Amino acid sequence: MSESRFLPNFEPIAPFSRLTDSGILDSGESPMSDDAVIEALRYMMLTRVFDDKATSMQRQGRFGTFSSVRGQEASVVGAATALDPTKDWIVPQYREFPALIRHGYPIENFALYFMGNPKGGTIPSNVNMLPMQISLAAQIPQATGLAWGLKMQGGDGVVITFFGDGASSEGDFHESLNLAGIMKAPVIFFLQNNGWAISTPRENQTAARSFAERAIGYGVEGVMVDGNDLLAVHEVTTQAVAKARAGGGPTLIESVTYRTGAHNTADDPTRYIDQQELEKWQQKDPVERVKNYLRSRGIWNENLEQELLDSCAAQIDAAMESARNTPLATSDALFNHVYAEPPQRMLDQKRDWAIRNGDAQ
Amino acid sequence: MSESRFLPNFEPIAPFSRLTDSGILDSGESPMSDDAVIEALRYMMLTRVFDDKATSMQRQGRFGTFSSVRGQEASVVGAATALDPTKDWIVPQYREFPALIRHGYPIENFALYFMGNPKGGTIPSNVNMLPMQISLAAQIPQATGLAWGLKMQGGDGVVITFFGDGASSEGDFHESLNLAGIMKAPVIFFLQNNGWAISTPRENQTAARSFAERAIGYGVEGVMVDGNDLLAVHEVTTQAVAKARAGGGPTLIESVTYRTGAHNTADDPTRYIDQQELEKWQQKDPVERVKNYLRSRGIWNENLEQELLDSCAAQIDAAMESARNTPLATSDALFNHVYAEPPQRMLDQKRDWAIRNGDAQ
Amino acid sequence: MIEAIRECLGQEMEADNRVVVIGEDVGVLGGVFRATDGLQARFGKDRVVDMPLAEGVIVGSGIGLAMSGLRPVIELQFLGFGHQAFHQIGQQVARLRYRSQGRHSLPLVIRSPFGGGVRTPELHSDAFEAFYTHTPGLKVVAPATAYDAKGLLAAAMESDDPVLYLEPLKGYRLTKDEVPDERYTVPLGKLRVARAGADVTLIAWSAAVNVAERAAEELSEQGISVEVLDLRSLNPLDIDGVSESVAKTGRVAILHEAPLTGGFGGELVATIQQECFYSLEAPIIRISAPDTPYPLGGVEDLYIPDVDRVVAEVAALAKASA
Amino acid sequence: MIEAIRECLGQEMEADNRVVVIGEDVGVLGGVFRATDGLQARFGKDRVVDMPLAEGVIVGSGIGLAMSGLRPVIELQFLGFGHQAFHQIGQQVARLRYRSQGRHSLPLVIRSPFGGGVRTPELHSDAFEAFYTHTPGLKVVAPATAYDAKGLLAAAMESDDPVLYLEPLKGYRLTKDEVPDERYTVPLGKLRVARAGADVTLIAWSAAVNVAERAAEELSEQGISVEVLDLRSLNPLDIDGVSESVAKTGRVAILHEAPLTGGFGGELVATIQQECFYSLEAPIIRISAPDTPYPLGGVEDLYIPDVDRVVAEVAALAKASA
Ligand SMILES: Cc1ncc(C[n+]2csc(CCOP(=O)(O)OP(=O)(O)O)c2C)c(N)n1
Ligand SMILES: Cc1ncc(C[n+]2csc(CCOP(=O)(O)OP(=O)(O)O)c2C)c(N)n1
Ligand SMILES: [Mg+2]
Ligand SMILES: [Mg+2]
Repeated sequence: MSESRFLPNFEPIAPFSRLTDSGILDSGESPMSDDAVIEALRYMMLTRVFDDKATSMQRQGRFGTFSSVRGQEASVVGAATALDPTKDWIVPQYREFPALIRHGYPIENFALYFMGNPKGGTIPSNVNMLPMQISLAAQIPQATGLAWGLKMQGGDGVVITFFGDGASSEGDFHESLNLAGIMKAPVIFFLQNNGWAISTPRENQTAARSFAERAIGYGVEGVMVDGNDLLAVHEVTTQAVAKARAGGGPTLIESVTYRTGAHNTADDPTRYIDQQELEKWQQKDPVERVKNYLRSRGIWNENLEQELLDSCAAQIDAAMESARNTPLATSDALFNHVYAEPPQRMLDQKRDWAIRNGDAQ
Repeated sequence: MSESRFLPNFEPIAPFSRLTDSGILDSGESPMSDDAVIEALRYMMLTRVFDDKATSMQRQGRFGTFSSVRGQEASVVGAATALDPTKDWIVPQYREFPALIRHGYPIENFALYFMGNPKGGTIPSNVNMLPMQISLAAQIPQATGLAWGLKMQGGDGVVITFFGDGASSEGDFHESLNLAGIMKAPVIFFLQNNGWAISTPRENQTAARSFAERAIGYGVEGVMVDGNDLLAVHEVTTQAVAKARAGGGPTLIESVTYRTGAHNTADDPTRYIDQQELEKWQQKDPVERVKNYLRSRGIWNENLEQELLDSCAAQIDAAMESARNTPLATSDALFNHVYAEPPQRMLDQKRDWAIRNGDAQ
Repeated sequence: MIEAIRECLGQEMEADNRVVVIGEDVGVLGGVFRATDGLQARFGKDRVVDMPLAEGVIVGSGIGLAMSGLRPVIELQFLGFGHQAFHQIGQQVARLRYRSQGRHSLPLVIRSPFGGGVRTPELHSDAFEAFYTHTPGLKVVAPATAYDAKGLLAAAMESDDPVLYLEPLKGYRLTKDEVPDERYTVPLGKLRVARAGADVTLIAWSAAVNVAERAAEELSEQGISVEVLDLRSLNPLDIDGVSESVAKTGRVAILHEAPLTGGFGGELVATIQQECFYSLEAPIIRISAPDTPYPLGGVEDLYIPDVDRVVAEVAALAKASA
Repeated sequence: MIEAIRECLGQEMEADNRVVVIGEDVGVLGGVFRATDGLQARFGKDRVVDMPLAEGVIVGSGIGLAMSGLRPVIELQFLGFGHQAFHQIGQQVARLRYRSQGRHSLPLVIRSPFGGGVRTPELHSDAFEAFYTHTPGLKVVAPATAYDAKGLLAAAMESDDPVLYLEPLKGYRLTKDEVPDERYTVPLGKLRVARAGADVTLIAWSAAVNVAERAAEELSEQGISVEVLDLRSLNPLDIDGVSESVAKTGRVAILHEAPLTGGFGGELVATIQQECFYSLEAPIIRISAPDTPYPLGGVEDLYIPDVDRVVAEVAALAKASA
């Protein structure tokens, strides 16, 4: 009687890490140069400055509902810095501010989008990204097709798509990983397991031991990484990018991190969050960890920190100012860009709307 | 530098089997009594008789487009005979004729359904099944909810849902296995991997080594079984049913079999099928294998075979005859059973339709 | 209005332990709008269930729960995410009774907020009701008042047919009419005359009813008497109630938030001109969003018809010569 | 007609190597109706791709293919399975251009057979066009003749907007009009006067056009002159073309296979009574399926409007007094 039908009872995998909680590198070589780490840290700090600014503006009614990156900065930046913006593509969810900015999306547009101005959606023609995605997981099939198409045309561009632990429960996740496995599409499925989907904890999202293990079911490589460890995330993603570029196909990366802020500015996490768990994760703050690493390398000091902070603040203030000074959209913003060749009925409506609202036609 | 991020490179699992291709039982004990095997074989033979009859009627224009079970009889019957029709439920796809019949769905209704008569859809009130499903995989969430609901109400009923290798690529598969894992729902996901989804071979359906391995990603138990081995399918399903009944949660069973006929009566498999592969599988005919097993037990002979064949033919003929004699539906068949409390507009239409078609109101 | 919905859910769950509530964030959080606040504490984790994030299986498993003998109430966090479950709603929920020839009734309610005006993120605000009114087998209700919200939800939960119950996002906190404490039902398929009038019939549902009422108030100052009909239920549709009003006024305006083309307004026009052709003194007008996607929040006030626009268009209609 | 579609695909793929065809069974088998027969042999497995069985990712990855610079043509095996991809079609395909503020055009065609009359299994025959006409950003065409099938498909593939291209299941083999060998386009948004007439305007699209023409023929024997309009394109809609005919006849019947409530007929009635109110001599009638799910094949002939029914209803309309 054969027992081969049973799946092996293997040990759960553990997240790959390079830095200890206090920022000490293991015995291996660093996957990032010091300059690269400082550049990445600046993106992480920039994100904090932006998040704080946007949150306070939102409280004053000057910004829309908005999801901060707090707690996940190493995860997003570690992944983004593995990409080549001139040929790689980002297909985002909505919680990846620094990845988009590094890829070339203007901070001002990001701000305008959340201020509710359609102009914010504008993606400059040299920036390789799809719009932020609100319909959870709907971006994953698109990323897969994009990667497959790039490969089909002989390019060596790679696509990364971001999504959450919550989004991974949608059918789109499954259909996409399956297709990517078949086509060996150069796509990286970057799953940010931040412990929550609004109020739903990871344990209620799936009975799987890890999300990375799902890769097996698609003939795809799966990896689990400590998402609060910039170096580890960067290393793992860099390897996945290199593999994809070389024709080795897709990778599912589970980045284990934690959302230490609210889901968004409309959310009240005190209703559901476990305070002890939160504090545990606050101890693992990804920004502090990188600073500690740089300290251990002897290249971090208060001056440098202040300098970076000031420059981040100046950059954010300028972008926010410019967004605030952007005129409110007029009625043509409802109609422009809906079609390449618009139906007459819509053009008639555009004219009526302009007349009614006293807008220039 | 930790390497724990990598998933173990375990050997692919192999289908569990009990009988050799020529029907010899391995050294263990048989999971089915001889009587049970004969009863199961009769369902398998009944299916062949029905399939042949329906196919020839279809050619004469007296039957609609219809998918035969040919090649998969052991798979379907081995699973079905593990169920208790008084409390377990079947949530079918469309290729499980003997499972539905054993569960109590009248052959006549099955025939009427494929003759296009709405009466065929009627499920007798004591038969625990949902309608056959045409929208692939859409039944899987329903089976999951049904099982979860039975458990929630303290019952010990178990649900089995059938679906194909093709259907398993749909998002509904993923969402359902994930939910079932979380809720520990007493549901058996019976995936018939028959090598094809119409013309699409299993290799183009997924890069996964096996479908059973997908179970890992949901914290669900996965099993692979030789779908042409009645005893093995029955044994594995019986175990899964017992586990589910005892509160042990869901199982994904991949039954590895082969569709030795056309996809349906409208299909021409010669356009795509590999003749050698087909012949290889024809050698493994599940019906012959059971007969050989019974021969090896010394309880099969031509008389018994003829007796069973005759009784199957009589049963099918009677059901077909009765279906043929069922009056064609009149226009009220469009309107009945759409709502428990129909909107007036639809009732007005019903009246208009009856008048126009000269039907009794 | 949100309190009326919550109260109704609580009363129905109290009265019938077959009622279960499932959806994203409906448990501990009590729903992103707090419609289910406190229910999990009261009725337990089995009856108020936080589901994984997958609308298809939320609806599809709801069908299964109903088959097992329960009476599920499903919350779709926003109607825009009904698209992810469209195959389950449109082809499974709506047809199970017919497909099983009456064996399986489907007592299932899908609750979902919809409509704009509160600056939600993209895809959260679309008024997608027309997709569901073109889906035989499914009933669709859309209350505008807190009173009706409670009574229609009770009726929907009592029904053995599946009901899509649409809640006006904008009305959740704004709408604050009197709601009796005790349990009561408002029948599916009967409209409400929100305001009586003689010159023009103005038809609306959900959040648009409030816009219609305010417009009617302004129009009355211009000497135009507007009868505002709150449909309440889109399927079944109260055709008699509409015809009665149109017979009186002879002029009709339909107001909805969804884009013009293919909106439910077209169905109403077609039905009214069929039933009341000889009463009509002017073309029926539709006041709606344009044929464009729902925009970002900063321009949504230009997209959704507002009081000014309704006043202007209805005033013109009142003056149009026969 | 199926040959015209196949020929068009071949010619376009020949002319532009960015065109790729993806779908279930489109490769080796050449599609369940053979629309893509021979294309994989001619253009290779990279350009004619058998996809895994998952409509959501078929459409969703099509968006991605277009972003990579290709021009995908997606086959949905039957329009009923567009429900599985509804979130991708309705919210992603239709809105990408708008959401990216023009950065990403989406030259993508979704081809799909729809409609009944050939006794397919359940859920294969529904005429679901109305869902897609209520989806701004998406164009919808539905040819009735082989000539138009070829020309409209070429135009759809040339367009930088996403187009849902609906093929009449019933017309695949039955429709056999003359088709030129060379490449040509038929513009999106222009109707075709299938038959000129003076008394009644009868509007149809796709397979219903043939029913309309046969009814018109019979009606002419009764002395009623019917103008049959084949819309060809539902969005953009040729409102001028419709108005022109209605101005002449004053009486309008709309014929469609879908259920009455919420069908595209309602939109047409609303538009026509707005544009042509003072020309109308009788209520516009809609001839459609009832408000019930598409039934099993044995009774589909009772469900879909047939020539007899159209003749009877149009004759009554022609006689209705003003
Ligand atoms: C298809 C869909 N369903 C529901 C929602 C509502 N919603 C917005 S964010 C969210 C939780 C997302 O969780 P996750 O994917 O883990 O991302 P995170 O917010 O944690 O980054 C939900 C349910 C949505 N936007 N899209
Ligand atoms: C959602 C959906 N998509 C497409 C189809 C068309 N279709 C019918 S059967 C079939 C293949 C099914 O393959 P599989 O699930 O392996 O079952 P099998 O026929 O092999 O038993 C397809 C594509 C369908 N019925 N439903
Ligand atoms: Mg999350
Ligand atoms: Mg199969």
